[in-house]
Amino acid sequence: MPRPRAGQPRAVRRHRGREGTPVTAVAAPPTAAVAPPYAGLRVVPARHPGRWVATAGVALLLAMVVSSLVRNEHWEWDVVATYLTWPSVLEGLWGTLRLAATATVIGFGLGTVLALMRLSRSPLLQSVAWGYMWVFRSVPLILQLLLWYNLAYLYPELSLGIPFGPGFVHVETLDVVDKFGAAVLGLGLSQAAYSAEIVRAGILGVDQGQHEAAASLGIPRWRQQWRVVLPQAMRTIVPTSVNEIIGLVKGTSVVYVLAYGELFYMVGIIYGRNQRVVPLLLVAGIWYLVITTVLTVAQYYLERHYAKGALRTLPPTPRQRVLALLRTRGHLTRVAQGGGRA
Amino acid sequence: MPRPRAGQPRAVRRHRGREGTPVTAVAAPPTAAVAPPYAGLRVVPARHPGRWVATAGVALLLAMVVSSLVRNEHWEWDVVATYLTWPSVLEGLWGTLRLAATATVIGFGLGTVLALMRLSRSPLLQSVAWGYMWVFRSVPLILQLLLWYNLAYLYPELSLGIPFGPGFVHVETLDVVDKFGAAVLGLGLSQAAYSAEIVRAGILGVDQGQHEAAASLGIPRWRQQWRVVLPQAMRTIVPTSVNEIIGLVKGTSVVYVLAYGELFYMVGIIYGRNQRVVPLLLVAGIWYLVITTVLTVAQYYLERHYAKGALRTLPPTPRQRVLALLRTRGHLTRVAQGGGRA
Amino acid sequence: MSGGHLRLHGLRKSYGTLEVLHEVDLEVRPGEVTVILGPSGSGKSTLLRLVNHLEKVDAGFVELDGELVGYERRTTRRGEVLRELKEKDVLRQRTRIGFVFQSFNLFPHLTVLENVVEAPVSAQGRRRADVEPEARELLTRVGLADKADARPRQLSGGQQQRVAIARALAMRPSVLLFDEPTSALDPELVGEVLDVIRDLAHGGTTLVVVTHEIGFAREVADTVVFMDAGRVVEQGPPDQVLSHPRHERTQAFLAKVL
Amino acid sequence: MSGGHLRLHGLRKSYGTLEVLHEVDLEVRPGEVTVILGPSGSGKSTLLRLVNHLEKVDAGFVELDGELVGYERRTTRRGEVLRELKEKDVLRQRTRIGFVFQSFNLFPHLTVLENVVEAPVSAQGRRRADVEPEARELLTRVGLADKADARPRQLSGGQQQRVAIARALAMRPSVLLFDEPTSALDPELVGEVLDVIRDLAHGGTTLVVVTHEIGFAREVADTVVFMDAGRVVEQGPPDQVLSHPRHERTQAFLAKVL
Amino acid sequence: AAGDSDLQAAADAAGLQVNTTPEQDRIHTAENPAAVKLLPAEFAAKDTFKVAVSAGGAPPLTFLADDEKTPIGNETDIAQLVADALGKKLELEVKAWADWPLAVQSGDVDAVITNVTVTEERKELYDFSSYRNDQLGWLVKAGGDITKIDEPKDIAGLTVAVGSGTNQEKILLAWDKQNTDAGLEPVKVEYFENDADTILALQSGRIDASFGPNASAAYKARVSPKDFAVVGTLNGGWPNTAQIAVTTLKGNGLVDAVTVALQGAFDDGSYQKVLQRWGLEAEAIAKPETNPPGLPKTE
Ligand SMILES: Nc1ncnc2c1ncn2[C@@H]1O[C@H](COP(=O)(O)OP(=O)(O)OP(=O)(O)O)[C@@H](O)[C@H]1O
Ligand SMILES: Nc1ncnc2c1ncn2[C@@H]1O[C@H](COP(=O)(O)OP(=O)(O)OP(=O)(O)O)[C@@H](O)[C@H]1O
Ligand SMILES: [Mg+2]
Ligand SMILES: [Mg+2]
Repeated sequence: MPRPRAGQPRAVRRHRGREGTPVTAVAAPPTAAVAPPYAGLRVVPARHPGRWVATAGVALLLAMVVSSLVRNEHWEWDVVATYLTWPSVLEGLWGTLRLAATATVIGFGLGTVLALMRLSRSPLLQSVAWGYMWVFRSVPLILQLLLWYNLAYLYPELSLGIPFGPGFVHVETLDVVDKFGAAVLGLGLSQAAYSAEIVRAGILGVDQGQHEAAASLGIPRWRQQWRVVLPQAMRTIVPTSVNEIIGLVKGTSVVYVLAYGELFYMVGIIYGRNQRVVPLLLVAGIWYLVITTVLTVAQYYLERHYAKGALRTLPPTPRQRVLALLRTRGHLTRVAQGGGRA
Repeated sequence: MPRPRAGQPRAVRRHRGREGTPVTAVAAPPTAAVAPPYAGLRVVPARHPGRWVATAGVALLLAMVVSSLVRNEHWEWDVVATYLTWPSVLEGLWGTLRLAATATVIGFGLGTVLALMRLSRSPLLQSVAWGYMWVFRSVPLILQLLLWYNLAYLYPELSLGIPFGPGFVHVETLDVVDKFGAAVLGLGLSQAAYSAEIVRAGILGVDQGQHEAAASLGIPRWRQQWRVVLPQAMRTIVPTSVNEIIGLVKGTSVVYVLAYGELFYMVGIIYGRNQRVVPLLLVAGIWYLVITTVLTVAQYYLERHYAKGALRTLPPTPRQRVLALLRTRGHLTRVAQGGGRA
Repeated sequence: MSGGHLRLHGLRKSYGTLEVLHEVDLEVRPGEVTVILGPSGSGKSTLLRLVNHLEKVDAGFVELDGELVGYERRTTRRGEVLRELKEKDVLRQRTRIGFVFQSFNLFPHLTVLENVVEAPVSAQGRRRADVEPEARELLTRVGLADKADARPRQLSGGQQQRVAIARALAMRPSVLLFDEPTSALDPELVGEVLDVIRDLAHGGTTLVVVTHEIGFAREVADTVVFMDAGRVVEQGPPDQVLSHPRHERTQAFLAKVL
Repeated sequence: MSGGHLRLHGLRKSYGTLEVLHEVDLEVRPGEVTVILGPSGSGKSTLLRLVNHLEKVDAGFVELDGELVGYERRTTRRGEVLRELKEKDVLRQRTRIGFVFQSFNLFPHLTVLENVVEAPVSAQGRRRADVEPEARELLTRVGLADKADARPRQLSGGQQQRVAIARALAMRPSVLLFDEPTSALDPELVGEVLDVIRDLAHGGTTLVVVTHEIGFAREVADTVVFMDAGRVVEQGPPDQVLSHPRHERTQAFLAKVL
Repeated sequence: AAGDSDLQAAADAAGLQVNTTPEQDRIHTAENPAAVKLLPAEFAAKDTFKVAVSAGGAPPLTFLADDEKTPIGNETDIAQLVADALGKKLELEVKAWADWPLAVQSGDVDAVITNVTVTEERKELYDFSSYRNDQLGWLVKAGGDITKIDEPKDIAGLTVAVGSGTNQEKILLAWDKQNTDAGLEPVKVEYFENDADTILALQSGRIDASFGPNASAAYKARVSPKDFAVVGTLNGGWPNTAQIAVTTLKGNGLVDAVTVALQGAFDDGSYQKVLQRWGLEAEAIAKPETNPPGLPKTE
């Protein structure tokens, strides 16, 4: 961005960039020869009267919602306040986070592997991945969780040995999978099936020319995926993954069937006791809102990171926008200048 | 594809195409001048001994799983068989399908609009869409369902009129939202928030040059999205959407809080009565498997449709592969031929 | 489709700290052919993108037939101002300016014919039935009649470039901006495509062509503009600029031509 | 990096019902420069893609230094056969064949330097510390030293093309396939890039160049191949093919050159 | 209804008269003018009496008949008696357990009759008319090591499932506290939402015992004697007595009418017949009460 040089008084004007960013620029003084008739006019942004009306409407609606939230006593905000930081709620929150984080890691780790398997040349790997996705996207999570947790019901004893032959090592099934283990297994394994599709979709979106270029350079296959394809696919993988992670955070609530102490379960126990259903669900909602917010912010920066290269010029960050706005607020005169010859 | 001309006996040989498709081709008889030393050799596909071992391993594992499924009496396959087509199970299935289909339509309809709003130039539309996604991705579905269904608890009467002023039309809330209505609203509205991210991710994946080309031709903005951007985005939108739809089909089970008769609820009622938990969950699982299968097949053809243009050459369909295999099975001699001059 | 009158006033454009264009002034009269020459990276493509308002200028203005591109003059209570146009109006202005990208940017999911037909139908509101025969005719002129139903990725480089040209022509714009329209063409086709372009010029369309074909410049151009490092170094009739360049930089550039 | 010996035997390729290449035979001796000329759509790019095994042939073989590309001869119990190579081995073969795409296909998310460094490091297993100075040196030779940290989309067309060339050169392949390596370059740069290519030729690398620059063909080529409609119509030393073409089609093509 | 013939047969074998068909042929009582007179105007005007029952319940208290629609069980039969006495048509509404509080508070239903125990905490929101003792039972796997659970020390070190927020939970925790105070091994408490999940956990050995309403425990033990056994019972109010009651919205005036209505059914013997029908004679109380003492508040 050109800056005014000292000693050369130049008019400063502002253009709004594509994304609404003010750009300060300096124009040379117009020479008599070509000075156009509109040199010297102020540049003002486009008018959108409809937008103002709509904004007012939205603001009004928002005010109504907020007022009804605050004024309607059925929300019982005092109860919400009491339970928001209730020890067992916090404990449940921790349970949720721990579960969601572990399941995310397992899900996306295994999911990426499955996606690459489905896109591989080997019919075997393809079919295994396909079969996995087919089964794990179909089986209700609750069935899976119950099965993992109650494996002992079906198979009281696990044995390692020759298939269909004698077993060598025998383990009591009950000792293998505990509550957290069953929950993580169930969530992680089914998440992997969904994540695999997300990763695969991202890879499909990458231009064929990129695969060809990588192949023509003789880059080994895993490295092609890792270094060339996946980073470009991330642009579409990130938003949908955050979707999935948010879904997973909330999805942990199905582990109530295992009586695992996550947020929703805790809240359920409390309202089961005191019948304050709505305020306690609000407590859960508020915590989910906090988690979603954190994830959304992370998503914003991740998306930005992976947009490098896909966009000619990156849009400014919110921080940059605010700074730019503050900077230009000082200049009251923004005058249009057709330039002369340099 | 060149075909043997009558009267000119030519050797037929087979190459495996990229995707493992046999391609039959005819080579001209080699002229003495350049006949390479390997002309006349049979072409055989690459050997992958590791693959055979792995395939055998997978097959064995599969056999073990199947055998354990069949032999372990705890699965109670007879009970499964009885309830698979039990009238109320079928009714529940229909409830699930109806709910999932309606919620999908609402979800993706609204979601696409939200995605376009977030990508629009208007800060208002952007913020509204962002706010919507933020809230609806955070609020637990069960809270939403309970609120919709029990709107009367919070607002015994709905009135249409001047905000903060007098109302004109008053409706008894209890009459407005029934069970199906509450379920569809809850599922559809929260699905919209997730779908919006999926659509947006798809659009992000489209090359910037495409947006520029459409803009430079002066194509109106909605038409740019509709005709140029979205069809290309579909390539990544389809797989993740099918993910979401499958999730939604299974997710309908949260409407148990409304005691709405969908598949999972019905199954729960039955095992609540007769205590056959595992076989009844299997019944649900089998139906979900059927739905997933149908969706997966639909996905395959949709993906193929949207791959047109993104790929230089489309891979053959499974049907084409089988046909090609049958066709070439007749030719026993596949001989390599370096060609001579034509 | 009579030619537009294009005037650029003091255009400046920077990317970060890199100033790509410094104060470019240029006038292209209706029906004239202006050829822009210059070394790689001198800002030729950027200049065309600014004319089309695909990129916002940092300073300066583009005027088409006396109308500002991207702004309008308005008298408000506080005196005369320049108001930025809404996107809708900018899009309307662009239908009068055709643009052939250096990288083609064809729509890969549409067939060749659909690529050509899309803009006239959706941006200019013409009837598909009217546009289609015209589009086929254009494709025939660039030698692609048999590829009407192929998709861009199934075409060779030269074929893609010709589709891009046909797509821009189908809009019947009053100003056409070509960014290296013959880079992927063989000499035979260069001749044919230049014929099409020449026809356009005679039809009165105003042309701005960025090219490295000195021969073309010599033959077709009314004005040759030589750019270097974001500045217009020299401009004038081809005879003068190409045969008797006054500026050192131009001389050096032309000396290297094979 | 001594030159590879490339032989093509009876290559055929069809897309659906469209036969793009009919029986192409060609021999390129080590260290020679072969220029392929031909009208747009005649199959030049397809031919290069087949050599690189990016596309499978329908019939025929490509031989590099006596080794089949994509196949190996094996003696089995049932006699000698040609076995298709595993992908891994094909990738290994490709590291000896450099390819510059007509559409560049740079990696947009990597910087210019990373684009150049990637393959030597990951495909040839060379150390990054060794490759980087070499890559910078190459970038300097194509005039892009100051763009090492830019990303491809921030470059002009000509700059992108030069990065693509540098990327292929960094592999030190024994055969280099260029698909219109100078299409986006101005005459000045064409000269410079051709110098680089000429240096390569003198260094012994075998070159196959698809181009529309007749001047370049005349100056640098050992053999000129003229293709039309999927066939090699004429081939020989430049003098013969360019100045005294025997085939009618060649004569017509060359007559149109500006 | 063929699919449930197993259940029917097992119940028959156990000597229980269980009818799981939608045609319930419920026990009726006559209209009670005294009760009708007590009805607040708002309710007097209506023809129906709308009662919520829980869908996730277990036999024999509330569950759904073979058509998976008609709610049946002891609680629905009690609801029938109350409706009859009030001279209204009974309308049953199946609700999820989590949903019933909102259903009462929003006025969607007039009453909830689904094994709701009177607690002091609930009394802040609802009125109660009691009709049954809260009898609790200890269900274990048949043929196991545990043969009796009568006092706190019997459960030391066991893993026990209990419904969250129930008064069973409170008792269990109190017993556990006694144990730990006495230096015994603590109990491992598992909360399950769903009766069926508990069953599975019991069968797979995840838990040693399930502590819940004796009615369903006894029913299970009688239906599948080779799987389950009840090894002890106690009153749900331990150390006091707790009662199960018809739940109505606090202060809407319905409670007195309901109590009088129940009294009528107690007097004419229809109440006892209902309990007999589901094998719950042991849980009968002497007379219904309005807002009897509830389980004390915790915390
Ligand atoms: N988005 C961007 N960010 C940073 N630099 C950019 C960007 N776009 C273009 N540039 C730089 O601006 C300069 C001019 O680019 P431009 O594309 O206008 O060149 P050109 O004259 O068209 O060159 P060519 O003949 O090679 O196409 C180049 O140095 C390029 O690297
Ligand atoms: N995937 C494909 N499907 C169908 N046709 C194809 C495909 N790829 C290429 N073709 C056709 O094959 C022919 C040869 O293409 P090729 O790219 O080899 O031409 P070329 O000689 O490189 O031309 P140019 O000089 O224009 O780059 C063209 O007619 C093209 O339309
Ligand atoms: Mg350019
Ligand atoms: Mg080509």
